Amino acid sequence: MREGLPISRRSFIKLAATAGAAAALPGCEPAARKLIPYVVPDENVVPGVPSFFATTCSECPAGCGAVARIREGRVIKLEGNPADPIGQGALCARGQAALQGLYNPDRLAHPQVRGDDGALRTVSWDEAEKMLGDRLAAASKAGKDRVAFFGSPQGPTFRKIALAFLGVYGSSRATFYEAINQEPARVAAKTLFGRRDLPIYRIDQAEALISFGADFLETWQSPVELARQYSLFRTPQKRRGALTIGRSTYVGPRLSMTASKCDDWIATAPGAQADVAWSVLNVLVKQRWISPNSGFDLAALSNAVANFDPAATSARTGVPVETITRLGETFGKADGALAIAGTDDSSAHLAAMILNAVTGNFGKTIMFLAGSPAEETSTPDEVDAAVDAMRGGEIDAAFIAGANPVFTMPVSARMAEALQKVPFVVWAGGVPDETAAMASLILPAHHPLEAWRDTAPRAGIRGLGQPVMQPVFDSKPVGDILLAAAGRSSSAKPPWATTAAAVKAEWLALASKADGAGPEDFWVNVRREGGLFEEQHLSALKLDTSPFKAPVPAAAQMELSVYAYPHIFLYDGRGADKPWLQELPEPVAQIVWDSWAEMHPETARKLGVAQDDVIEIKTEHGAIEAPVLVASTVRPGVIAVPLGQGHRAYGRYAKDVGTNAWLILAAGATCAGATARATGKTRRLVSPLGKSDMMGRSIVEAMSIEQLARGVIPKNEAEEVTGPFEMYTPWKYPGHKWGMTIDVNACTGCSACVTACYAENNIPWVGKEGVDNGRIMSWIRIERYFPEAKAAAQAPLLYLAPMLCQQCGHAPCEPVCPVFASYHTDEGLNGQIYNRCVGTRYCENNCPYKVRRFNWFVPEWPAPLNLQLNPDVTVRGAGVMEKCTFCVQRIQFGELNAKTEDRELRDGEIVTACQQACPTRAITFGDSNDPASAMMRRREDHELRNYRALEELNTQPAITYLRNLYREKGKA
Amino acid sequence: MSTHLQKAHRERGAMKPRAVESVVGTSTRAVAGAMIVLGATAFMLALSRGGAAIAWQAYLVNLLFFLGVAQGALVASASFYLTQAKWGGSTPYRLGEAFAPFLWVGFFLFFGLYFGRSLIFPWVTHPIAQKAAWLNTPFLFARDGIGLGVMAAASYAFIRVSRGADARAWTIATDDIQLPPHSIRVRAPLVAVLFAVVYTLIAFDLVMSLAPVWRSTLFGWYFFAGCFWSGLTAMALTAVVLRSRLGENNLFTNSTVLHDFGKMVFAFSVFWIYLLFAQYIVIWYGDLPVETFFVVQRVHHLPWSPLSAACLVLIWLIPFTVLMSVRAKKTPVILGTVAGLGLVGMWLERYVLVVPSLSLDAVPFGPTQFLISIGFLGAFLVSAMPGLNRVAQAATSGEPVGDDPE
Amino acid sequence: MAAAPKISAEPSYRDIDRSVLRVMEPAGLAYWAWIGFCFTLVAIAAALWARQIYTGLGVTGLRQPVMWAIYITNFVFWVGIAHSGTLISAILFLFRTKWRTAVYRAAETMTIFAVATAGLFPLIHLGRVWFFYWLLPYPNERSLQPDFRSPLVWDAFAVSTYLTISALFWTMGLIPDIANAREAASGWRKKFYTVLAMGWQGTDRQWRHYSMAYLLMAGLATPLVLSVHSVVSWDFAMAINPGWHSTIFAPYFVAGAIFSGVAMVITLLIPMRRLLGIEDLLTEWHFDNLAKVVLLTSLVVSYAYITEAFMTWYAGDPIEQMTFHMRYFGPWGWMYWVMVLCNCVMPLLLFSPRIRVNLRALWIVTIFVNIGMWFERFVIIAGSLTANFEPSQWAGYRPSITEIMITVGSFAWFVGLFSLFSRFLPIISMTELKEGIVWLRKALKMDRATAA
Amino acid sequence: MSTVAIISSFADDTQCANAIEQLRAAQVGDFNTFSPIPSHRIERAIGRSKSPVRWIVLAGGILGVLAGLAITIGTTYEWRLNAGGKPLLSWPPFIVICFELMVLLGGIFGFLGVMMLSGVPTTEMEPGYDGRFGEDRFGIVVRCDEAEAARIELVLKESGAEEVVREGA
Repeated sequence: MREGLPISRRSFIKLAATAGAAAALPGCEPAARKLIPYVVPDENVVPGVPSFFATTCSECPAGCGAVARIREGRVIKLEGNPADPIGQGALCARGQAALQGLYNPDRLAHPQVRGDDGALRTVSWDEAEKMLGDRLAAASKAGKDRVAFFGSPQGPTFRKIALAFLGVYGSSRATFYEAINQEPARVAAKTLFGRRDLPIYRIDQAEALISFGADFLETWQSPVELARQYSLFRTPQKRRGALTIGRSTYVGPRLSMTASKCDDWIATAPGAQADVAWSVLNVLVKQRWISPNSGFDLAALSNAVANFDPAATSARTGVPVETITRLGETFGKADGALAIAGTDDSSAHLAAMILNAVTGNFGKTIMFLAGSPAEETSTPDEVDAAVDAMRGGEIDAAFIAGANPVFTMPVSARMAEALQKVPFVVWAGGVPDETAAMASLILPAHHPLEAWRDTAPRAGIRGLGQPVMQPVFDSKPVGDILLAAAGRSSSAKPPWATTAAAVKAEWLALASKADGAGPEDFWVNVRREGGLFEEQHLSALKLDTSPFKAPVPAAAQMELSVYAYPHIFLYDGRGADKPWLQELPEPVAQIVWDSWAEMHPETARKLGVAQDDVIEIKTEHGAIEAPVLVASTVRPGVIAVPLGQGHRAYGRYAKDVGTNAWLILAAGATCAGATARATGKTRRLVSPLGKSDMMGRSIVEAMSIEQLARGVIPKNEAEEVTGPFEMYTPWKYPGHKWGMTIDVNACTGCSACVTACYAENNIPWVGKEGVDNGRIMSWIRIERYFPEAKAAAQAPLLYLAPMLCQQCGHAPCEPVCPVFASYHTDEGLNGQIYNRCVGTRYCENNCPYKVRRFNWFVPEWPAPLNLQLNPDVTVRGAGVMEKCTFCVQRIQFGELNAKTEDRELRDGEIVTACQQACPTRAITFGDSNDPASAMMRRREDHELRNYRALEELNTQPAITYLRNLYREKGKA
Repeated sequence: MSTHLQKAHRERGAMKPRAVESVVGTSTRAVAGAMIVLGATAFMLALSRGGAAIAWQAYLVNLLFFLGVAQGALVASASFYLTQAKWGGSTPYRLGEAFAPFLWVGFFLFFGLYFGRSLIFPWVTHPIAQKAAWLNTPFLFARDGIGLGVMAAASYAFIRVSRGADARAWTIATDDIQLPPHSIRVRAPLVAVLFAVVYTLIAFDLVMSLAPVWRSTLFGWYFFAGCFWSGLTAMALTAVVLRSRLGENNLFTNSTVLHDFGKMVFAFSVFWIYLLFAQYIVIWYGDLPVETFFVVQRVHHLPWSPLSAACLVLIWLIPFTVLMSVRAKKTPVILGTVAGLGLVGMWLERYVLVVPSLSLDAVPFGPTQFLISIGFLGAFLVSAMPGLNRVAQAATSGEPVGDDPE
Repeated sequence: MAAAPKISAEPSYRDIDRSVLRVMEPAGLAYWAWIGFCFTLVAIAAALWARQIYTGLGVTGLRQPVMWAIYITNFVFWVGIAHSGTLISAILFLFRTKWRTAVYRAAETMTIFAVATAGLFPLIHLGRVWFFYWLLPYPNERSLQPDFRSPLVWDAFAVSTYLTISALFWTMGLIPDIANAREAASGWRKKFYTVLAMGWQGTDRQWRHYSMAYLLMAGLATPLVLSVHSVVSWDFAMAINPGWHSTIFAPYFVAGAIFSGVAMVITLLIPMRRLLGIEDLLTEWHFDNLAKVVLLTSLVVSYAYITEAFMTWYAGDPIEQMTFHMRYFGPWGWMYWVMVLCNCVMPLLLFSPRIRVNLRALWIVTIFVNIGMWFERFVIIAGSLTANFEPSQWAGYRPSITEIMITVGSFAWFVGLFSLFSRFLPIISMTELKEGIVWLRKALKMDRATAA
Repeated sequence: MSTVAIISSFADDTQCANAIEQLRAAQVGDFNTFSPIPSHRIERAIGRSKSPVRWIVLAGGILGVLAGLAITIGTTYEWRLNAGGKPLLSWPPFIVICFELMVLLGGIFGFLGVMMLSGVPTTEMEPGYDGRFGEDRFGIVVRCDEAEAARIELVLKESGAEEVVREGA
């Protein structure tokens, strides 16, 4: 009964695929004409076949490598670069969303000049550059250092270009500004080791981990890399004979996503972490749990931490004494421990580093690298100096690129005022932001993906960013603008004409290091690899144990304080113009398209406010208004507000969404004492989430590591059916039977998979109202459940797991479809034929997992966002149902490749978008007919942890989950 | 109802029936008695000889079946009043009430189950935490005992007025649209409602609870619809038998009553299969193990599948195909045979409902179970005898009956 | 219309004809105003539907996870209404019930228009209505066919069959009456009826086939009526959703359908007999019996509610229990209890014979039943969807103006069509009334007796 | 010899039926009756066999079931698609379809059958048809040749005809 099928199935798929291309092409025609003149066919561009370019991600300082997927000249997806040692092939949600920055419809299309009336006037590039040249010339004539460059660090080469540019105009006022700059850590490093660069961490080498407020799975330093390490750290393994997982503790005011993946969350007031850290050190010193050759003078150490006797600390911070001593014990006794800090005071960082040092973990779980240090951002003092100079009227012309200081700088810095003092402000960038609004000349700059650039995230790693496509708009690389401007000047010209030339020159200079290969081979090679990744060597540390400033205990905590943290997706605010990120629910709060003031029910009661009440939060620096989110995910007495929202410009998707928490912070601070009052207004916080209580259903399951060690499978007390119960004779899947294994323990909830799915499968966003109306379209979502109150003692802090179509063998959605739009392929896929769907929506009614999505309206991608659409995937119209397809287009691609190359399909050859993106490799896709496949082996290796969602319904899902692991409380 | 009318009816109703000798000869009585003895001894032997489980299964199956027949027939009589049926004068009513005495017999036999409870109800030996509140011995016997008791009492209260002169007068006033006497108007609906409630309870407690994991909301309804049909079928069969025994001139020969019974056997057999299908398709489609196993084990799984098929044939296929034609309905032999087979089928159906829950892989049907069934049949016949005489009387009293336009 | 002349307590064939045919005389302004009003509402609804087709179903209040709500509720409600017709005309015909003759034509007409209304909603609720025909098997070059395993396909078959059969049955009953009207009428109406009567003359030859066919049609319609609402109920029972997946649904929905249907018949007939001056043909006796049917089916429905509640408790499946908890005590709990009041409590009044024949009281009770049954469907359909397997996807539902106005439109459409019919075709079957004239006379006697 | 039509009307079907019996007793075969209602008495009096329309309905029903089996099974095998793991031949659903089609075709056949057999639609009326026969009168129209007429009229009158008219044909 199989003969007929393959043909029919294939024709179905083809139908879908071709229709997909057809639907996508009209959208991209104008661009296509511009990008690829098919009149003269380009032999490098084979229609229908993607090409891949290695490049680097520039969405945050972590500097992961990326690979751009190009179709017909358009980059349609960003993925991690496997060759890159940092990301190792994974890319976070923010990185992937860079595409929406590239294709953002609100990007500046032409140079514009602001008239005296403040209105912008479009001008040609020539006019603009002439104007720029003239004003700069004038400025430089006026004297030395009258020209300033103020921008984000955009790589070593760019740095040189910027400096050269300034040089030409007789200035040295270059400021490389990052809003989130890890300054406290650098200060700590400086104090202890006399160096300002950041250490490298190896969580996977540790047995115990304490994070003093460092959200290392979200935004802290290098999330993708650290998440990968953390998942290894949490993988059950034999340690000293016992099966166990790394013990992690989070000390901080909010149960962040990172905290939720730890064993314990010690809720302290913001700023109290240092106190606890020192106290832990105190315990270590007292107990002599310190390595003999740590190089520390015990006496000095113990009197330094004298004020931090656990009892005292406990009194100050409210953290129980035994908690602190236990922390000390686990940390001291651990074979490999790591303490990290993410607070805004260097004290905690210092304490953490000493903790690592005294336990002899330097070189093991934490290390400094030899060789050229990472490029540095300007120190806060340098930044202040620059701003003061502007305010002081010492600057005639300021060139701002890549940074949005007006938005991210605290009110106290008075940046806006400073810019007003500058007669001529040039802004170059993509989507005009708050800073651009203050500039008199704004220039459309290339998106990083359109320009040549390089990165140096750490010693031994140079990322090479090559343009992956033709410019979408009439823009230029910032570097080129600077060089052109420099070129106009009469005085000494910079050595390169363009950024491209500069980058190539710089890199060929590196070639000498690269043994053997000649320069051109080297050039080809680094472009293919996406950079130069050399062996990383530890640098010898000269520990400065000279009695350091004995820390003073933090003042008694304030009545009410506000804690502002970088939003996992919006970061410092640069993500806010990307609908994908706006519509991605923050993993813990599950809110979209808004900011919120998260507070404990107790706090809410004290303040007399309820969910969705808009409150005004006032600090000494400023005041903001935000709706209340009542949740026990923050410490009582603390209001947590995410950064990144509240733009007053920056395009249609960012403008007037939420509130800007930077406004209530001091420079470099993340918290402040605050007062809050109800404003009487209310604003619905919008979330796609219904109930947060799993009601004991087997959706996201967890078991304790102790149970795993004992080999006990958690039993659900439902009555068992005895005797045969199978109604139908099972179907046969002669060829492949696709399946998936998802390790819930490895899943951090970072939602990279969700964004990957949006990008791969042309999933439209629906906006705040849409989400509120229950029309969110995500095919894969992160389920968030709170443990039931009674079970909380013996459960993970939070249940987080991806939920997507389970591709059921007995899919309830299939037989109810009247027109076979939903049916089962003979490769075990739960097929959904959009063209055939009439929209009865019965399938979704009958889907126990509720993973199907209906197109309530005609989806829209404002040009040029439509250029990002994946031609391999149908764009669905109004009135049809859609859902996860296991990336059937990728499966087809893989199978066709294998066929054309006349070979068997290799395991792991087909990688779904979600799997590809996952930093912790929680998702494995493969053939369940092949017991040797990685996917099946993973199930076998963790047999005790296998479970299927809602298994009692006999839907026979193709997805097997591996239970989350937690550590039973009250166990050492 | 105007008084003079009533008087007229009473006179007509009071017509002396032609004296007939009791329809059940002494021989029949003897045989029936012997059957009881046989059954009882077989049961006792089984209990003493370690065949207890098998004996109790047979006990339960027969109890359910015969109780169902007796009660179903009585409810048929009540529902004739509710639909103001006058196609057979008072005879169909007497026929329906004929088996009533077994209601009390069954009521007492029910408590016999108490001694076999551990062999019948799995939850007695392995209590189920969540269901303990409902599935526990005292409560079950209390509620079902009371239910059956009330049911029997109500039935008798109904019979008393139904046999009264007023009711009879009404049944034979064929050209009138007046409602039945008030006493009937109160009791007939009561009996019908009680039937639905009590027999749902019986279905859940004495059949469903044998497979405690399983549930089906329609099951109660399905069960008592089966009882009702078996009651009608038994009435039809009796009518056919009496027809031949009552000599030349009786209601069954010179009216269309048999035809009407034929129609009802046909119609309610279709209704029964409808209720069966309504459950099957939902469970088949839903594919939830907690529901499917019960069906799979009986319908898709040897040794039970052929028996289930047999039920289908006997209860639905044969009546449906055969009784479709008017001639068949009117031919006593055919109607009788179909009805007889139908009753066998309904017995088998009860057997298939009950036993697989207790012995999944074997059909424990042997002489013991056969003899016990015989015993029950005997008891049933004995308790039906007085009623049958009344039927004979009514059938031979030459009442006027409504005409039957096809 | 002239005031109805009281017909004698011993009505003759002629009396019957007179009082029925008089209804079909030309109507006044008020009548046409009413018709106009109804079809204006229909027009509004149609416009909103057009808009919905153009922009997409987003204009409704539907959302995750409530994919079906008011539209499907209306569909089930109207199909339910339709069931009384066939019940009265077919099932009671087989039972040879005497009181059906006067009411069955009205009931059957209601069936036709109710099905016609119901049939619209599956179309209205479709995401891509322009492909509705994909639900039916038709030859096409890729021989793509519907999946006969889908309850929605059964629906397509059942409802269209139902519409066809009841239309034929209805037409058959009408022919002799129209032939009769043909004789009485004049002017264009005469032509009109002459065409419709198709030359019927009532020869013995015609009657012979007619009565046989009528019987057989009744025989077919009876199981059909069971099957149709069973199939409708299976739209839900086939799903595994708690609150939907229940074996009792088929008979329970059928009973509910007849319940609401007969209630609707009463709701329409009571004012109608007044407005059309046919009190003498629709006597207390008729309403008494109709009321009994309502009472009976009400009890059946209550039985189903109780069984479901019990079984949920007995089965001890926490998921199902939670769904029912939400149904009873959740945000929409009040709807459930309103439903219980209307469907289970109010009809108990009908145990009293006095209420059964007190048309005012009876009318009120049936109104409540209509409301209650609408709520029942809504609670089952939308309510069960709000609290499903995936707590993270739970959500409420708020109907949009589009849905509300289309619902209102459907009522206007139904009532409008019925009003049109009532003045152009015999609303009571003269032929059958004549056949059963004996019973009508007895009924009238009783009426007069109670009146005096 | 010219034939004539004798039109007689009766107050109720009992008389009408009785008259028919008389006619048949008098060897009169060629007559036709009109009545406002279907009357079993008259039917019995005329004593024709049962209407063949039942066979037509039966045929329709059987055809319906066959059609049902054909489309369900046929289309299933055209595309052997797996939906929810349900078997290709999913009988329970197929039964539903078959049932509906049985009723549908049975009904349609029945309707068409009765139309065909009773000769509607038609434009010309049987001789002697009269509106009153639709209302409250039962009529018998006998076609015979003049010679017979008198005798037959007598028969009709005796069996209680309200009026008897003779029409030349």
